[in-house]
Amino acid sequence: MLYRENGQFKSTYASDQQMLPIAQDRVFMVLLLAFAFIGVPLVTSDYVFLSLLIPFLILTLAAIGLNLLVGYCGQISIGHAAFMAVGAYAAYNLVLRVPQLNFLVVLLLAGLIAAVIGVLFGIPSLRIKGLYLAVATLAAQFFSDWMFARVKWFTNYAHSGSVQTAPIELFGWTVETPVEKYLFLLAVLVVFTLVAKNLVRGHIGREWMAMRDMDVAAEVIGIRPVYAKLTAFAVSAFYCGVAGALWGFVYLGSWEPLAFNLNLSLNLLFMIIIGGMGSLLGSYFGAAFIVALPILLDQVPIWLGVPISTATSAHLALMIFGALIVFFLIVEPHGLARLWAIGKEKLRLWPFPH
Amino acid sequence: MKVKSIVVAAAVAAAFASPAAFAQAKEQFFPSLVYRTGPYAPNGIPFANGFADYLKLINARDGGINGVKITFEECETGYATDKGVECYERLKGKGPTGATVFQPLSTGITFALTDKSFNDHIPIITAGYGRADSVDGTVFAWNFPLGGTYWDAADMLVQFVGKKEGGLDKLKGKKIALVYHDSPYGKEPIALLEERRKMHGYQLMLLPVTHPGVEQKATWLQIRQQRPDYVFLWGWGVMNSTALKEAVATGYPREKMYGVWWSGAEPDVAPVGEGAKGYNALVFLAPAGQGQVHKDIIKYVYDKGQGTGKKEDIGDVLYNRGLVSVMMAVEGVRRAHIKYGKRPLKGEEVRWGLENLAIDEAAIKRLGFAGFMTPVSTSCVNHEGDAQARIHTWDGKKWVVQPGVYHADTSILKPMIRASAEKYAAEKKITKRDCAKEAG
Amino acid sequence: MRKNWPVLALGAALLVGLALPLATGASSLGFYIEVLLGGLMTGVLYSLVALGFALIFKASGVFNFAQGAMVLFAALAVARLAEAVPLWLAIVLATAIMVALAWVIERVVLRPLVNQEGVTLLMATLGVTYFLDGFGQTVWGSDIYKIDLGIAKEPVMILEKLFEGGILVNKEDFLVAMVAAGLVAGLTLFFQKTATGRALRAVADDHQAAQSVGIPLNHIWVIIWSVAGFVALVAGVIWGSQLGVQFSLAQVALKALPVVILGGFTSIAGAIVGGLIIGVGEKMAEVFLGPVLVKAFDLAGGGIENWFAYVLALLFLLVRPEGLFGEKHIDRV
Amino acid sequence: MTARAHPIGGVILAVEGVSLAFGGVQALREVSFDVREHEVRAIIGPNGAGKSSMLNVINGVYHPQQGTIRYLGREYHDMDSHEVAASGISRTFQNLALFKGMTVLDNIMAGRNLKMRTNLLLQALRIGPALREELEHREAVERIIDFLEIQAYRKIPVGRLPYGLQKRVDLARALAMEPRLLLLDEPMAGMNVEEKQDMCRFILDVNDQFGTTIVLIEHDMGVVMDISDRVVVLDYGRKIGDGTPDDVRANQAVIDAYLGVSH
Repeated sequence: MLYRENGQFKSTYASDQQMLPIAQDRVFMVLLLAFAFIGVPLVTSDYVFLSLLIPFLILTLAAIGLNLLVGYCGQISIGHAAFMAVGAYAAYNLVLRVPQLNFLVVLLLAGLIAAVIGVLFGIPSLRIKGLYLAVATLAAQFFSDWMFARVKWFTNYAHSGSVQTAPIELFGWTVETPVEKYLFLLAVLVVFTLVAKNLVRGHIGREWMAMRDMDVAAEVIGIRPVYAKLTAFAVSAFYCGVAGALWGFVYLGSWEPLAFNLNLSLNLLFMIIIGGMGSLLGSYFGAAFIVALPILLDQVPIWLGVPISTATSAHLALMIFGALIVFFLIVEPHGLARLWAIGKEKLRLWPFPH
Repeated sequence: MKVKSIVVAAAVAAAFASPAAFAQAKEQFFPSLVYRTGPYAPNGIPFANGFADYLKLINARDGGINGVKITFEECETGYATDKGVECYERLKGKGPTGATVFQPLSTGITFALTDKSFNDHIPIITAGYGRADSVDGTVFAWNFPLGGTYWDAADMLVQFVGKKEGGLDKLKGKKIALVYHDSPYGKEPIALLEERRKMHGYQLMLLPVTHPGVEQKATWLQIRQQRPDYVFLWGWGVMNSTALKEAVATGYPREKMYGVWWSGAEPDVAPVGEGAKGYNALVFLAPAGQGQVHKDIIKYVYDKGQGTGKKEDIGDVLYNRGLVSVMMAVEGVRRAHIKYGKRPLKGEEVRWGLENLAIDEAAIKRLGFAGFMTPVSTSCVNHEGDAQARIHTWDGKKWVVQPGVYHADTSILKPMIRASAEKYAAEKKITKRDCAKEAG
Repeated sequence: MRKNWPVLALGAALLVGLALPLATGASSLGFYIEVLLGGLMTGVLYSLVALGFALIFKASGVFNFAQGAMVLFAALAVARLAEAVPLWLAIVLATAIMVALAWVIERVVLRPLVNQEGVTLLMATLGVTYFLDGFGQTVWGSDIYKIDLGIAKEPVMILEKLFEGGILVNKEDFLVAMVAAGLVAGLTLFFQKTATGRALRAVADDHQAAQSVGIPLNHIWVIIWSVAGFVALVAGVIWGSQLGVQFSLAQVALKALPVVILGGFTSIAGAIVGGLIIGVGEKMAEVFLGPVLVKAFDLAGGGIENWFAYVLALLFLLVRPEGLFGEKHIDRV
Repeated sequence: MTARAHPIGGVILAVEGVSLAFGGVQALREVSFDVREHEVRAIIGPNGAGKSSMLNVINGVYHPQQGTIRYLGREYHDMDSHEVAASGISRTFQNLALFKGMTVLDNIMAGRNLKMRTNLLLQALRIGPALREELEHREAVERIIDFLEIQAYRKIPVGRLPYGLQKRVDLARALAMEPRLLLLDEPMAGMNVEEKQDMCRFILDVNDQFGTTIVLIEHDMGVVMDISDRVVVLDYGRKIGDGTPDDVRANQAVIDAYLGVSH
């Protein structure tokens, strides 16, 4: 009986267009944020921060980026780790060569550089679509793998091809401990989620979705495919570029081009399939799922007292991933986010089932 | 009902995090980063088996290290850096005193962990791999490339071919090709080879091979065209056997091929069999074969049904390397017991042991490693010990160790290590240790 | 005709690129032919995997990402079974396993997804890929295994009189080429001469029409996936005998994607020709263009063959999206 | 019909000698006709006559091999459909082409895209002009929603609506563009009598209230004869008749075409 929208009438369009029109949702969101910013740091161990929460936050950001392109604009990409790589190396070189820059500026610039590259590789989307575009994005993937391994300037002539970064500094604050990293990333993610939400509920978002749902009709009502697709590529690559820079600086600290290989691209894709395409919330669910599943698979047998070998659990993880992807595509193409929505719907009717 | 769920929740929380729950146990925890899956599984499996078997042996035969029981847990990295980092974070807090020492068996993961060691104060042993510049203990306070780095290896190979030619000066105008795994691992030796090239005037061909290394046709066509006098092979996993197969297919003489010590194990040559005959590789610390320690392992571990792998694989090159790697870690703990007492130690305390290792011939014999190990002694400044290696040759069926021991030329390596370590310290903003002060 | 000029320009550029090493004297003719042969041999392997892709795409419109995983799975099955039984029996048994696998995939994955968009199906096969990778390694193990076809690997030198240094060839390579040719001939006969083959082609041309004249679609799909499974088996055995059977096999199979793009998704001839073009193209690029690039840009080594195929495919997509032999597709409103 | 609020004016669209072929199939052969301001112009013809192709040529989805289109006195060649849209032509589709994953409201709002101009950055932050613009257009869209009587379905994804309502949303989206020329491709196909009557009313209201010029394709002869001012008849890609409903009804070629007399 608690979760009801009865009696909450909207008298203006502005209030009707709020992000969370139902009052209970707003309260829930405030509580959730308070918990994330204050509660979590109080109760969580370093391990959970470093192995679960930090990668979760960064990958969510990247998944949102990919979701904007695939889930909202309908352009498939299986090479988005390439844009993360561009962001990471751009940030590395900016910090190295222009050390006086504030890290937030570095992040934005890294994102912008990734956006430019994203537009470049998005150009084929104007002529080709669907499966063909998948191959074009693969080209981006393999080309970036190669470029960052080969062109010495990008890695500052490091003899091993691996680059290191110092802990980031913001206005005199050194983001070093797991809690600090977590809080910083959480703040970044909240801001970027808000921005993404604004974009998808604004007119650019409608243009993207129109391209996705019916591209011919979209063009007929005046949407320029060039603009819609390339902005989607740009924004998507921007998000992934920022995520890549964070992945390098905050999570890895030192990395090589292999850190952004095809596997990462595929994982991002799985996140949005499992989480829910065309849903920001789904990006969260998907990232959480993909980060947590292999770890859980390692741990659960130990808790249950039936330790299985690491090899078996790794193979099992592959099989479960594979099976789940097929499962979700068949049973619930909108992923975990849709299941969540159904749950909420049920809650709205509870305790009366009809 | 409610009580039960609280208990479960507590158990879950404990499994995730808190080392405090086990604080009373007299145990030393050894994390084990392994790769038993993925493209490099064939190499990762024997190493991991050796690693685990030795720890089991210490418990079964000696009742632990000076009475402190060993516990260990494996974590699968798949040779991927991000998984490696996750494993590190997962395992670093386990056991009553946290992780003793990490041995990732991946140069890429080593690079990432090096970064974290400065905060976490847990040593990293990279016996025969990792960062070449981490020999310098004043900057790389937690890294221990015990027994040899890639710069050592490359230096030894150059010396070896120099000797074959009848003097290093005879290398002038010769052509050496480096066929390498395109990763930090494969790229490490380049700096040294370049340095030596400037000294001796040979030509250096760099031929990277992309992960995982099954595509080498073009590489070997280039070798066929350029006909280098020597090929140095810096591969890992399937890349090695593929290289040998392509060498066979392009008719490049195997006798002129020299592998680093990670390119000279059974899985590397076995798929090629007879075709690999004549191929040489460095062998450091542990060649193939069985000695006293293997007998003990069979007696105390395998005969009791506790073996990790298959009995017939005991004594493979990589198995033995796993044994030696973890043995040095165990000896580090044993050494540290002298200073801190016979109790579970923290990583920080283990470091002291690793910095004061003195594994001499007598100790090697006592430990059952006679013939599989050369003496290693370390200090605060030198985290490597003495690097030496031999060459072994595949005769079509087994590895045959050649006479002659090679040492890296420290007069060349030292300045390089210093320069590289300084650069790292500057990039990461690290304050160097003062070893003289710490000793006093 | 006017729309053909970009294709012609691209073709001409490639031909000029092919001729340059000889024209500039960067290579002797003998070596050039060796590179060419090397490229063709690699190309044959690509073609074999691409063939599986094209078959499935033609019949069911599915872009089967899992073809590489199927190659690995089949090769693992043969290698492990051959430890216990003679090789021929292992191949027969593995074929049966692949047919069973095809049946399961059709039942569990494809049938529920019928009439979905191509992209959805692609992602489903990605799922199948992961599943097969894990399943294959669980069932068969993750070590390196050998498939020994019993052919000497030592190369032979031929035509030494004609060219300086002679040309090095490998008997096994020739066998591979023969097997590939045989397979293609067999498939062509199968499609042209048998009732099932004709039904398959009918399905490929128009699903609904085929269904309306009583061709059971599900049945056909099982057959086509079985055939693709068999092609994967052949590719797996050949690759496995050359590279050793292990996990990385699945990854090389990704190269088949640019091949089908180049050749056209629905064309068997395209898969073959595309494979050869990509094989030759990337080897030529690596051997001749690589060193030039390295020198010009001070790169840390070549390795351009890693992306060459994809970038070539991408360029090709831009000038001729339907591929060399594919059918043109028109959007209807 | 009573006196019109917007009397029929001069020619705003002139199709001259348009031919279109797909591979070997000739969809249109040298078709010419014109459309006057404020009129309701129908295109009729048997199946496969080339009616939809004609609309697709007018709004730039297809580019004809021959002939010209002159709109508001300007000739256009190879114009893409989004440019045509920007010049004030909108349309609905025979087989619904709604954005299925979006709500009714968003579908119609998407029709306003040409009029929304704030840049990406402002939209991302949703401040000032971006927010104002969003509300302004929401009001305009609400007027259309009221006009077409679909208030109850605003927040429902269009995919879940019954067919007749989807057709209405399609019209709403086209109207949201405030077009000068509206192309309707079989707006009443598949509807029952009641729905057809509603749709007829809406079409006439649009023409009457906003003065929008309408070109429509329709199969239902009764409807065509009732609501259109002039009719073009196509058969096998050729124009076989053109004139007022009464003229066309009397045209022998048209009668033959509809009765299936062989050529």
